[in-house]
Amino acid sequence: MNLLIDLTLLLGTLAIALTALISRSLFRSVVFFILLGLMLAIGWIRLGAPDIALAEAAIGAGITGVLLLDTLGHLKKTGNLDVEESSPSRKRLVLALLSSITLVCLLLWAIFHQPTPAINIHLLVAEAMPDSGVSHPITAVLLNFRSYDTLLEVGVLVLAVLVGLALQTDQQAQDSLPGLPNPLLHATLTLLIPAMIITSMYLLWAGSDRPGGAFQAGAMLAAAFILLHLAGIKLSAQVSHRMMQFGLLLGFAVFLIVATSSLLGGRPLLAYPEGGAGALILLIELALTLSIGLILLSLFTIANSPPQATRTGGGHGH
Amino acid sequence: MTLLMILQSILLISGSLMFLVGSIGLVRFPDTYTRIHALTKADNVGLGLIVIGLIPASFSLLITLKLLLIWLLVMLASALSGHLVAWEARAQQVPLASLDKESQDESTH
Amino acid sequence: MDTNLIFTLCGVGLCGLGFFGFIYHRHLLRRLIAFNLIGNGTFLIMVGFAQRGQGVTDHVIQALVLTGIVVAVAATALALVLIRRWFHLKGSTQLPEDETS
Amino acid sequence: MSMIFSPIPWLLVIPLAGAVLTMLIPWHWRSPASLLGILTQLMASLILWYQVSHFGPQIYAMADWQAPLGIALRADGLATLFILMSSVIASACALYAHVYLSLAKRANFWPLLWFLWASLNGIWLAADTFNLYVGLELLTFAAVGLVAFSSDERSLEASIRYLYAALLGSMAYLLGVALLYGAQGTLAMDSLADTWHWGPTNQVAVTLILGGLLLKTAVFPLHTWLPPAHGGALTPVSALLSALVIKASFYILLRFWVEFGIYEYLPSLSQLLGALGAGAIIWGGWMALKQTHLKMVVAYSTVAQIGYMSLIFPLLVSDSSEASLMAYQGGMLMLLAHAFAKAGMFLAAGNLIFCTGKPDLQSLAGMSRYRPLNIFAFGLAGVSLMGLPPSGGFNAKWLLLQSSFMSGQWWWIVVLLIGSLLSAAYIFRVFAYTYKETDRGDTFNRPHLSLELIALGLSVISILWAFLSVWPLNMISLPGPLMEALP
Repeated sequence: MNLLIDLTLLLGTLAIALTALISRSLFRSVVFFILLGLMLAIGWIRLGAPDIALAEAAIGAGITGVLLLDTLGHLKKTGNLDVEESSPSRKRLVLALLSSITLVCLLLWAIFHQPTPAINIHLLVAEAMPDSGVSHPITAVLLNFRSYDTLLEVGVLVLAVLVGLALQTDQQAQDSLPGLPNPLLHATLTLLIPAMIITSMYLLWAGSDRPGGAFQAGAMLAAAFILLHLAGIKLSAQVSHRMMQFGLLLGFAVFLIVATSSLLGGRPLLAYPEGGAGALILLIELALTLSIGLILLSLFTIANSPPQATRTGGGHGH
Repeated sequence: MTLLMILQSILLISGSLMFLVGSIGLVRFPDTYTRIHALTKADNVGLGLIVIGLIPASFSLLITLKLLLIWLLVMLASALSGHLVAWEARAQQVPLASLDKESQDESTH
Repeated sequence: MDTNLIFTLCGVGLCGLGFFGFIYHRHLLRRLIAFNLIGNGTFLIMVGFAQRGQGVTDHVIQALVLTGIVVAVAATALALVLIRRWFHLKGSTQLPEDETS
Repeated sequence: MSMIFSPIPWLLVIPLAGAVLTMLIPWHWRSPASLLGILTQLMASLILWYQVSHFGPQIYAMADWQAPLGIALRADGLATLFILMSSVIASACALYAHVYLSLAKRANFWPLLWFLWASLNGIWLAADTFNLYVGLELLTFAAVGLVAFSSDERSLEASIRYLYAALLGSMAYLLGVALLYGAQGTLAMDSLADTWHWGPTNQVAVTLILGGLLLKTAVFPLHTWLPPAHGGALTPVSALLSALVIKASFYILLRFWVEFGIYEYLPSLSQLLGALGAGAIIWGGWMALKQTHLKMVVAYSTVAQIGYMSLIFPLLVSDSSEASLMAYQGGMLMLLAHAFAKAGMFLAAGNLIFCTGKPDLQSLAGMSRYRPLNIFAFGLAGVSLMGLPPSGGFNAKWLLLQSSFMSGQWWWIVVLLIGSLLSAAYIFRVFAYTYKETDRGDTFNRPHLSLELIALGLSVISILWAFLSVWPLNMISLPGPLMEALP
């Protein structure tokens, strides 16, 4: 029975991916790509990874999907959506086919000759869990055992926003989305937004002992922000630019400060003081949730606002 | 116990059927408005049947409440999104499909 | 055939499809979608393959995939910012052909 | 030694904090704060150098979790040398940018630079394959942001090309890491090396990692994204990219190659890499000869120089361990000399372009007379790139030549000689343009003296390696995981 479900998922996923790839209509491609994310979310559950399923549905399908759809809307508005593409040449087709077939064959060969791993890292995780300050192993890995990776990862997110902001030369860029003046939307949002924020906080809190955590909670928060944004309630208009920037950086800054403070206590970077791991992890996660929500919102609004005309005279370089 | 299981199966299967019917409607119906109709009806009823079918699987109050909450939220979301799509379609003056397709084709000739 | 193997194979398929699309297409958005397919495939292989080897649920690799998903969405967003600017400046959805390739 | 006195965490914390701070504080405070950061960064690098050369390599367990559960950082001689190199060059480029960019541009430049710096330091020190992936992505984003920075059409196109190539490269790398993890159950480089066993899985993983990193390093024929990106960016950015950023993926490749003993197991692959390097040397040199824009000449010269560094891979495979060691030293010295020479050359080229106001070679006429100091800087960097004595480039090529003789791989000697001729040709071609006379002398802009001095300083260092090359060679030969894995 389970095998049947798995095989259905396998075939469904591949069929959807193929459609997303070769569909003539770009809109259909994007919709099928979002669908793929949802299928994969079920797949992650089957793989025993509910955390990834949550993240995939919220971030992989949700946020990425919104970003892609929004770009499509932009293309449509500027009349670029159905521009006749110069169809790829035959040479390209042959090259693409050959290289992807080679890749698949190599991977299959590698996968069917898998040796037994010499190191069982899950034993090490189980052994270290009591000292980690949380009881959910994934949160322990993300924010304790391998917190350095997570710190850099948040850096990547901040950096993406930074590049977007740097390209958007005018800070008072007007938003191209007027917002929907729909009364039902606004009425429902008064219900939905609190529910989303509560869910987000629940996910955050749950992360210490079961699936959930800052990233899923942040994505949920971002979804709420984006919904508000689409309804015409712009967060950027409500708070000052500086507050916004502060919020964007809060998570990263708190993480960095906690990391460095352990240095001053004579411990290695990112090491929590004895017994304080749980509280500090929660503190970091709380700040991260807010920042990730704002970062994902900013990634959406930056892509959203029309780029400014190239400013000349900024620097005398070429 | 078996009776309950049969009941459960009926609920789950008919819920799934509702989804199937809704999907067929989504593909086959002629215009935006009727497609929304197919989609939201199937969503709400189909999910409802599945939720009811799942409740006896646990008999836990907490899980029952969670399932009902999911149903409620999905209904809210689907009602809202259905409304928004229709609203936007009206704003963009997407035409209604004529009931009698042939006659319209002839009249335009 | 266990679940881990099936989803590893699913990941291989996604990687293959995505790689094909990434080379074949010239439309920047389509190539971005293809990149995301490769990404999703890679994540499936990461978890499926590792858990197949270990024989148990591997939380370390799952945490890494979470990191990977977040990095992938950041990459997608960054690419979209650049692509949109490119549309805006050039009115084109693809890059000019390389003279060298 | 107590952990608190180790500069390793500070090498990461300072640039990351610098990035956050320079995003938050008002525009006109960003430069002073950054200059302060640069100073502390230089100091931390020097302290690390002192500690490593006196007390041997350091291992730093992040968050107090030992690898393979946690992430370790390693500072061996090679990593320390790279940290010093990137600190000096990044500082020079930062100072240059401080003078070169307007206040508004500078405001956004600083946080990008700090992220770039953090990711570079992170990569030099990393000892964990997944950590390297995150570091590479951070590096890519910062570099793409810096390329797109001038936000005109050309740089935008270059940045998109760069981003797509880099994303594909890192994904291939990640796929390889996934296979390695599945096969061995660990991500830490040291425990991977300990439990390494050559099976199909590892071979495919190595192939993927190799392909991804070659794409990111822009090794011929995967180099097409590099010239527009490096030639189209703002001058200090071009210098950073050519001198440091491409070295990051090369460095990772080298570590994999030696520490996992890939060169022993797959000698034919080494020859293939060498062949690609030879292709890069000849093709890059040839393309540099054909360019009409000054910065494109310099960018294609980078393609060629990457070729020289790739020769290290076949030359490591040798019966005599002396030849291998010489190849390793020659390759690293080449990398070091190139980093300084290329940074100096890009900055000098940027000054010349600023002077004439036009990017093409034709407009360089009169520059030898009008900007002799700057032409001198360009020339010194050129001497090192051509490999004429005395220069770091010459010593490096000499070591590579000797290594080829000793290991009997004479065909690389031919390549080295052709490459030198080609680089001489494209550099003298630039000179020929500058010696032409012109009457537009009074329309030239005048760059700030410090801009010329920075370019000159970097070029002089690339020459100085001729006399000081013992020092970096001793440094990289300090005991460490890489040295122990050498034959």
